[in-house]
Amino acid sequence: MPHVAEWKKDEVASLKKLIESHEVVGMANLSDIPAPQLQKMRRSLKDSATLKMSRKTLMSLALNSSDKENITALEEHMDGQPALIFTNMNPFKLYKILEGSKTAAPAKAGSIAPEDIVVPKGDTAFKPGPILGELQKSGIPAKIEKGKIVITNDKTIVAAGEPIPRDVASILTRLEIFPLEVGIDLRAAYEDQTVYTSDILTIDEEKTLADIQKAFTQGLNLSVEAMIFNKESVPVLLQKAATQSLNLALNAEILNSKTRDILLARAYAQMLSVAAEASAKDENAVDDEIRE
Amino acid sequence: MEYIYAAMLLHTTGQEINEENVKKVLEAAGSEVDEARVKALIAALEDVDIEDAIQKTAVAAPAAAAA
Amino acid sequence: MEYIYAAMLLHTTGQEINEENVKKVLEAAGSEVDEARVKALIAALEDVDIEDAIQKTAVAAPAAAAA
Amino acid sequence: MEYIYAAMLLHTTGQEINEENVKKVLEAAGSEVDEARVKALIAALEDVDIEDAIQKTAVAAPAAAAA
Amino acid sequence: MEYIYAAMLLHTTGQEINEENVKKVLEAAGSEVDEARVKALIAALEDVDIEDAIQKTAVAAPAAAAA
Amino acid sequence: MEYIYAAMLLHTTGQEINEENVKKVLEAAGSEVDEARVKALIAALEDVDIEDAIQKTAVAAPAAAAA
Amino acid sequence: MEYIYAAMLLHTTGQEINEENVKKVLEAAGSEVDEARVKALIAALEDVDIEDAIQKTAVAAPAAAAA
Repeated sequence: MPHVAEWKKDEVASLKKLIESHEVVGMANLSDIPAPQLQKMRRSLKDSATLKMSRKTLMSLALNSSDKENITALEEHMDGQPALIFTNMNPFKLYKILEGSKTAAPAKAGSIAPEDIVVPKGDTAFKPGPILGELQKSGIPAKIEKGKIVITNDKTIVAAGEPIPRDVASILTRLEIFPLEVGIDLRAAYEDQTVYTSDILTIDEEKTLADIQKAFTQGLNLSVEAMIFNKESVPVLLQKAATQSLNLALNAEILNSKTRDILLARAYAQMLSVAAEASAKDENAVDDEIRE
Repeated sequence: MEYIYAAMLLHTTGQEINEENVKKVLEAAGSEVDEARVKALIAALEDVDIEDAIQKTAVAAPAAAAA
Repeated sequence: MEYIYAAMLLHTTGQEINEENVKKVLEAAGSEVDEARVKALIAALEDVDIEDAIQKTAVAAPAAAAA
Repeated sequence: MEYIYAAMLLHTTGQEINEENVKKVLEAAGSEVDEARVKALIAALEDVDIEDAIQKTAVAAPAAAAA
Repeated sequence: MEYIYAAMLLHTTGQEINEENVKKVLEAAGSEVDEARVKALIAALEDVDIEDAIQKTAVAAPAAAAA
Repeated sequence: MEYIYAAMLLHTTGQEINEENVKKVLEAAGSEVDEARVKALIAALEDVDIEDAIQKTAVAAPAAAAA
Repeated sequence: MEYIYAAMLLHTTGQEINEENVKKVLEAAGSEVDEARVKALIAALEDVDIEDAIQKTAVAAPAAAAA
């Protein structure tokens, strides 16, 4: 590298050192993150990850100089304002942490909607005025009601994946709807010869939770069905046995301490029922005690 | 209520619910029998499906009731 | 249910629920009496306040009957 | 409920529910056996389809109680 | 279910639910006893309160009936 | 439940649920393996359609029966 | 589900649910292990209280049955 400035050589060397000394190297996009927020995120990551912004060429040089097999594949994921992240934690966990630290941000003209942007029905803070026309022009169903501008129906104003038009962006901000997310956007992460892209790194925690419950239920079902005794299946089997026993005792009218009251009450209830029907025909058919 | 129980008893044992039988049961239970009431009951029960009335009742277990 | 009806009948007429009385009632109702079941009935009812048992348990009855 | 449990046990193992077997099971479980109750149990079960009686819910819903 | 009934029987008669007793009851009921299953049952019952499990039934069963 | 989970794991990976495999899985999971329980597990699962059994709701069973 | 089963197995035996252990169990079950899925599982489980999730299931089930 004959004409490369010294500081650039130093930066490549320092990046290379970070690459070699961490198990996981991530490629992130820092576009649109306001400086104070970035400071805050950097600080919160301090113990678990190191974030380095640099020029694309220098990052490429560092990746290419690394001995780590296949790590240059990260170059394909340099988007926007790229940065490298170095950590020893599980890349999935890194992704989860970064996603979790994202915050809502106002719409920007031309930004792609990450999901459907919906203007919910209900009151607005606006008094009647020209804004009504602006809302209507953007396709938001609005009218004046009791001296206020009210949105009459939920309206999907920008579909997921579509760019946000300029006038819509301004309306959304005035409605205090912040549809964008800003934060460190991990595009890909390298670990042990493999580059995981963000779609793979996405964890569905709810599904995991549901799967755990499913596994437990299946295990319990199988245990009960196959009569395999463990501390989960035995209570269910005991309940089953107790229910069946109680059913048998009651249906066979066998009196014991458990069935006695129920059977007596049943006789009484049956008597009342017959009495009610008899007295409906002729009230003299039953005595005063029942008529009360 | 004893009149009704007597009728239900006869129903369960499969005996006819008539004056004679109801009186016999009531007397066995030490009851003084009111002939008019027996007559009224038997007439009224003629149009009642006892089995049906019995089936309609439901009793909750004490534990369940307490729940 | 005839054994239980017999007991309830005796309870209603204020007679003692003992072997002799239960048998008398059941026989009057034309039932073939099983001595063992009578004994079991008496034994099961020995310490029971019938009025109490009915009250405690019968919450569902009128509702169900009305349903 | 031990008499019932004994009956259920015999039913499950496919043994006949008779006096001898019920007593044998109860004694093995360390229970003092009351002959009359065993006899009453057998008599009560005589006319009952156990498989059926086990499945038929005999107690009513608390919902009814609440109604 | 015979293993479960054996345990419930012992629980009701107040006997200890151990290998020996469970086997004794099962054998009295004419069952061929699988030692491993007895062991598994006893191990499982160490963490289970039988009374509690049975009590829950009284509540759950009628509710089930309402379904 | 570790024996069950081991069996379900083998079922899912398409391996045979036999003594050797169950033991291998349990040992890999750091479990002290009780040979008798493994044998009991395999015997119990022999006649069971696992796919079917894991779907059958065990707890709701009484409800289904009552319905 | 094999990754979940492996995790549940480790949870039950009280072993740590980490990459090494999950892989060991899956391999013992004859499964070809996908490292990425193991890593994803571990990351997903980090914030999940398995015991809690199970308890909620156990409670939900009878409640559902009762519904």
